[in-house]
Amino acid sequence: MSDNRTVLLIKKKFSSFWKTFRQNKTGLIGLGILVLFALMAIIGPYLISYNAASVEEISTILNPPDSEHWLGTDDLGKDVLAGLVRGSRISLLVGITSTIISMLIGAVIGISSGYYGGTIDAILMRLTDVFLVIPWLPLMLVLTAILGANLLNVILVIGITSWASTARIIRSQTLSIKERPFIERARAIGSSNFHIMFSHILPNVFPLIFANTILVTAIAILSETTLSFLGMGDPTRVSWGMMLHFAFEAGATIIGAWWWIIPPGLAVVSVVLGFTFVGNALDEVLNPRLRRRER
Amino acid sequence: MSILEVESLTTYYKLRKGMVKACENISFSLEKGEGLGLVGESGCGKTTAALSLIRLLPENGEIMGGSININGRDIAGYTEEEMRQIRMKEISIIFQGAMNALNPVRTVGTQIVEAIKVHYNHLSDKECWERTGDLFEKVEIDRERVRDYPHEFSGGMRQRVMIAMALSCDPFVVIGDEPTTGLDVMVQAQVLQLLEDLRKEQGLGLLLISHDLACVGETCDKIVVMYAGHIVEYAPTDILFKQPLHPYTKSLMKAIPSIGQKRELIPPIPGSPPDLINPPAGCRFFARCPEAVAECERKKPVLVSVTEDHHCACLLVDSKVSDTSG
Amino acid sequence: MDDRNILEVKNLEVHFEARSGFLNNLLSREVPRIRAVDGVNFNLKKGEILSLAGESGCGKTTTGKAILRLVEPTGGKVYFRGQDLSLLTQKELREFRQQAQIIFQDPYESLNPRQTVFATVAEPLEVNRICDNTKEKEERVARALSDAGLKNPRDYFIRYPHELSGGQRQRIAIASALVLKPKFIVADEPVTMLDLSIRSGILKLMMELRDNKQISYLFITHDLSLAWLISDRIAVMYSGNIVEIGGAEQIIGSPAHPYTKALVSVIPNPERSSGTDRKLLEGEIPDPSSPPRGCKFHPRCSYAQPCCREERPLLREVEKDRFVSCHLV
Amino acid sequence: MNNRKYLLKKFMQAMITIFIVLIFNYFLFRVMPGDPIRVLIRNPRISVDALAEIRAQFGLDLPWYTQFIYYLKDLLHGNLGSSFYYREPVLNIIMERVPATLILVGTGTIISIFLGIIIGVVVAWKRGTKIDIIGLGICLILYSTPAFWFGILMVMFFAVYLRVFPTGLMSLPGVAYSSLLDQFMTSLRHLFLPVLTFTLIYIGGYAIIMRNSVIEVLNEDYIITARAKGISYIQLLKRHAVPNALLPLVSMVAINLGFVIAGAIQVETVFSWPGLGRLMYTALLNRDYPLLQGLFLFLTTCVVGANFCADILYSYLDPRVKLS
Repeated sequence: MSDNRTVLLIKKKFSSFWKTFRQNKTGLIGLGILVLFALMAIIGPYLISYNAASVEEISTILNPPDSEHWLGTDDLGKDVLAGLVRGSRISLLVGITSTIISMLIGAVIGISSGYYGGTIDAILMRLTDVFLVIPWLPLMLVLTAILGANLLNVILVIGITSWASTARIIRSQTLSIKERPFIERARAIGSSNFHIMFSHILPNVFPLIFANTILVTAIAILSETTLSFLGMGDPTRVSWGMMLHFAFEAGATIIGAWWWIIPPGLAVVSVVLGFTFVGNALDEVLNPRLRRRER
Repeated sequence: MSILEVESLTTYYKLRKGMVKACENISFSLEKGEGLGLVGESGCGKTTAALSLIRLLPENGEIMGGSININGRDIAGYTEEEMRQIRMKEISIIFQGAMNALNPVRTVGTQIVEAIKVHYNHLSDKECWERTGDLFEKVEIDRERVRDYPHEFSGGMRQRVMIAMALSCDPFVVIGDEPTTGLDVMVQAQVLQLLEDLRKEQGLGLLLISHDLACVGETCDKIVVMYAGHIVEYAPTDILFKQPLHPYTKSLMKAIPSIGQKRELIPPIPGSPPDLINPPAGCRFFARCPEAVAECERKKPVLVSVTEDHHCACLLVDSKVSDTSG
Repeated sequence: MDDRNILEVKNLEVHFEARSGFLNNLLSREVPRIRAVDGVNFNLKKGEILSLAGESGCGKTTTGKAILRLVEPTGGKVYFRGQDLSLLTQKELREFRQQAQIIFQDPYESLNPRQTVFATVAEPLEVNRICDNTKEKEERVARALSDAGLKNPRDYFIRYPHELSGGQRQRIAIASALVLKPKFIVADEPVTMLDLSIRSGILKLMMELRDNKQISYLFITHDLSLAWLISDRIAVMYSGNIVEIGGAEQIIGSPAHPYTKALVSVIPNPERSSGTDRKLLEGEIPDPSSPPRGCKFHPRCSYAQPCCREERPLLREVEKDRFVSCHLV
Repeated sequence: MNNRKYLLKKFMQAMITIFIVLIFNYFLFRVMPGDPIRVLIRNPRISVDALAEIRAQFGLDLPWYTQFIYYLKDLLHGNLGSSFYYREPVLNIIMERVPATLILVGTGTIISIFLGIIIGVVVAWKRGTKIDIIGLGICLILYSTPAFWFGILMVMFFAVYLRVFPTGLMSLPGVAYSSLLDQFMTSLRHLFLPVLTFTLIYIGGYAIIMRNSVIEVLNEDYIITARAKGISYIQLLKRHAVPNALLPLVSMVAINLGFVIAGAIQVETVFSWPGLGRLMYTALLNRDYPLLQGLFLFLTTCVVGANFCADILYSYLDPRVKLS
């Protein structure tokens, strides 16, 4: 009976969510883009080979697109399309994992700061302010330079530098939820602080966290790209940013090797746009605040 | 001639699900210096009616038909530009919940001066501020306080500011959209008293929108009772209270605790108001009506005069009327 | 302690320190104290409904919450069935909370929008670890819902608050209080947000619960006519104090305190021709962080005497079970 | 709370932030993997004695708190240490590069905020129409574009393909100018592409914030009150919607300074613009830690200072803040 009820509930929740989300055109476009890139990251690498040209095949270096190499080749004779496909794995991996780290920190700090208030709030918010005002790219660059540029460090660095705005948003949401009578009711029936935070505050900030996660993923992917472009990426795991770094360093700009520059950048823009679309749509569906007033 | 005459006003809201028939066939009239109460529960269309009069409906709201005569001119077909000319000058509105009804980052004085300037552009800045100060005295606020910000006033005081603003360009008709909701009883009584005094002093036509029948009964000369987008009864206050005809009005009356009489809880009206996207074909009160007969489900009642100024929309009353007259 | 009383409140005080941060404390020394509740005394008999009436900011809600220790009192004592509530251990406090519940004003806000009806009503049982058996829990939730006047309670289990009407929501809130089988309920303006036509249903329900389950109520309201309608006794509060307390009919029929007189006179009464015999008070309620000396009501009182400006009046019994705090009565 | 107290509070908060950054900055550069001296010397065959001597010379043999106090003392005297790579005091190097960055970031930010506001208001005004959809779409695309990549595209199109603008640098090295006007025109030509890139990248963000802010304000009750006064739509925007919508933008601009610096680093790198951003990039490549540390501290102080200014501005614009 109670399991049955849970299934019913999930079905009911999802169908009502999907009904509203479906009406959001940009959200659907974003979702489409993301599904496409996800497929590319998951099965793409099995379809296209990615090898440097051997010394004899010098003619395959820096070729513009042709029937064999749809997106041309780079200065080592590697297929740009293949690089793009492999890069999607790294870029998405870094974007998503670092966002998870960032959201965990942001949610814990935001909720506890908002819920407990007082000194805890003061200290946590000072810390948040510090992270908010420290210029974000220099901090990431310096941290990666010191810790060493490898994939794990890049993920960690993006994760621990990007939680501040999330914490702020979640804190203010927590503050407003805390003042609502159902929290007082929960206290009146004898709930513990932990219970209140877990079963009343969290479910109510969750939609915000969720929508924000998607939006932060977009920023995390942009961060990774920028970091890599500036030479602070993992040189052994070539992401889209790293491709652009190599291209820039090899003078692709001056040579006019547009096929090497445009595809990775376009991929970044599309994925970031996809996440932003979906994030905004979720924000509108789950947190109806910007929706126009009807009646 | 009435200063405000509304004739079969109909306003709908467009929603994805369909048209919300928020307000249909609303007709009433208001004389100079008269107070008219528009009463009903939440969602009955009373605010929609008010916003239609001054044409400040939300974007999805549309006046579908009817006429609105102010001083003999029908403004229902006015363009936005024409409406601008008469808002505040001929018809003005006092909103509920005055905190957000005033711009928080400008002094209350500037906000009133702004209104005066639109309609009296021959006045100098100094004269405008003078006038604002006078208005403040009229609503019993210290005239020095024109330079204060909204958050520096208490709820009752802000409502007085709103009244001062509504009177700033000497309109004929003032609409009060729940002007005392959310205020304390004592402050509410003060504000209502003020409105009543101003109405009588200046010969304003006051349209008071409220959910509180008792309040309206105390301050208005005539009352319109609305239910689910329709007028169910329309009569002078004393007649309405002495002899309510519509079953809905009767149950509303009974729900007011009448002090001095026997303490007893009357049974609640069962059910809830109908969905206004697909309203019932017959009487909209049918499902909750204690006196309903089978015919009520199919036949839509129309507002008919029972006596000269007592109107009611109920088949039962209708048949009684036709019985006696026939 | 009189054992006919379920609750005795003696000199209850709640003073808040005006909220300020660490830096503010560093920058300014004086911390303003807001005297929300400033010495409140009353008893509540078993099965009685006592209304606490007054304007917003008079401290009526804070009094209700301080009794349940949802707000910590800064002074005075509250005895519940003879037990001093300020001495309760955490465990005893939990037990107390099962016997004493609260219903809030706004049924749109007092239910967690993301909890189903079942989760809301079952929560008190889970939090207090009252029954672990799923079947029994469902049984109790269903019973509480039907006690709250909802037919076919199981149909409500997986519905969310936004799918229900205002009256239904308030019944859910009542059910979630009833599920613990309380003996005392603080009802904080339970019908204020509801339409007139629904109100009497909720009020009737509360009366029935009093009769069938011997629940005592502290009914907090700003509406004196409502207080008159449903309560046995009424206490009128002004600026943190009770100014008058007595039987409902007497308070409304022959108010003694000038403030009560004024409040009674402004109860809307459509039978009365407009404006006559209304005693409108000038000004507004005093700032609770710096109340006037002497009687707190004296600046607005038309009968004020020199002594009213100096000495704060105490609540005195003027006739049987009728207490007034005014020098002139 | 009165105005002075409010400002004092904000000032204290800014000071605390800077202090935390200082501590952070100090320790950050001391947890570097490996011995900082070895990194510094870059000579694996240096003798133990020589190492100890250098250690003493840099005060690294002292306890950490003494070192920290020395560090603070040096800071107060404007001594940020000296760069490994340039062999010059860090502060001098930074100060030399400030004007170039100021010109780029200053013009870019002012233009992008100005245009962003205008676009945001227009798009919000026409919300729901084609103008809104197209405008918002372009803004979102610009917002999603990495600044450096956009810069590269600009270079490839305007400088390499069309050859109408130089590929980079602030001026041509070793060229004598015939006149002051000539020099000015050359500088302008060099400035054009970087500023254009910078502006376009940030317009999107500002326009989106402004649009959302205006739409939110347009839904407020006081907008209906204003309409009930009979003022025209233009007046409504001018007097109520836009001024109130600008409030959140003030704090956003300050917070966004971090992003602006990020943009400066990328654009300067792509265009070889001799400013702080490019300096940071080269310092990174050379692992020039004292310079990095100095730059980091300098940039952070700038952002904290800007935020403080925004707080002051805000307190004048919104009378409510002093109350809370």
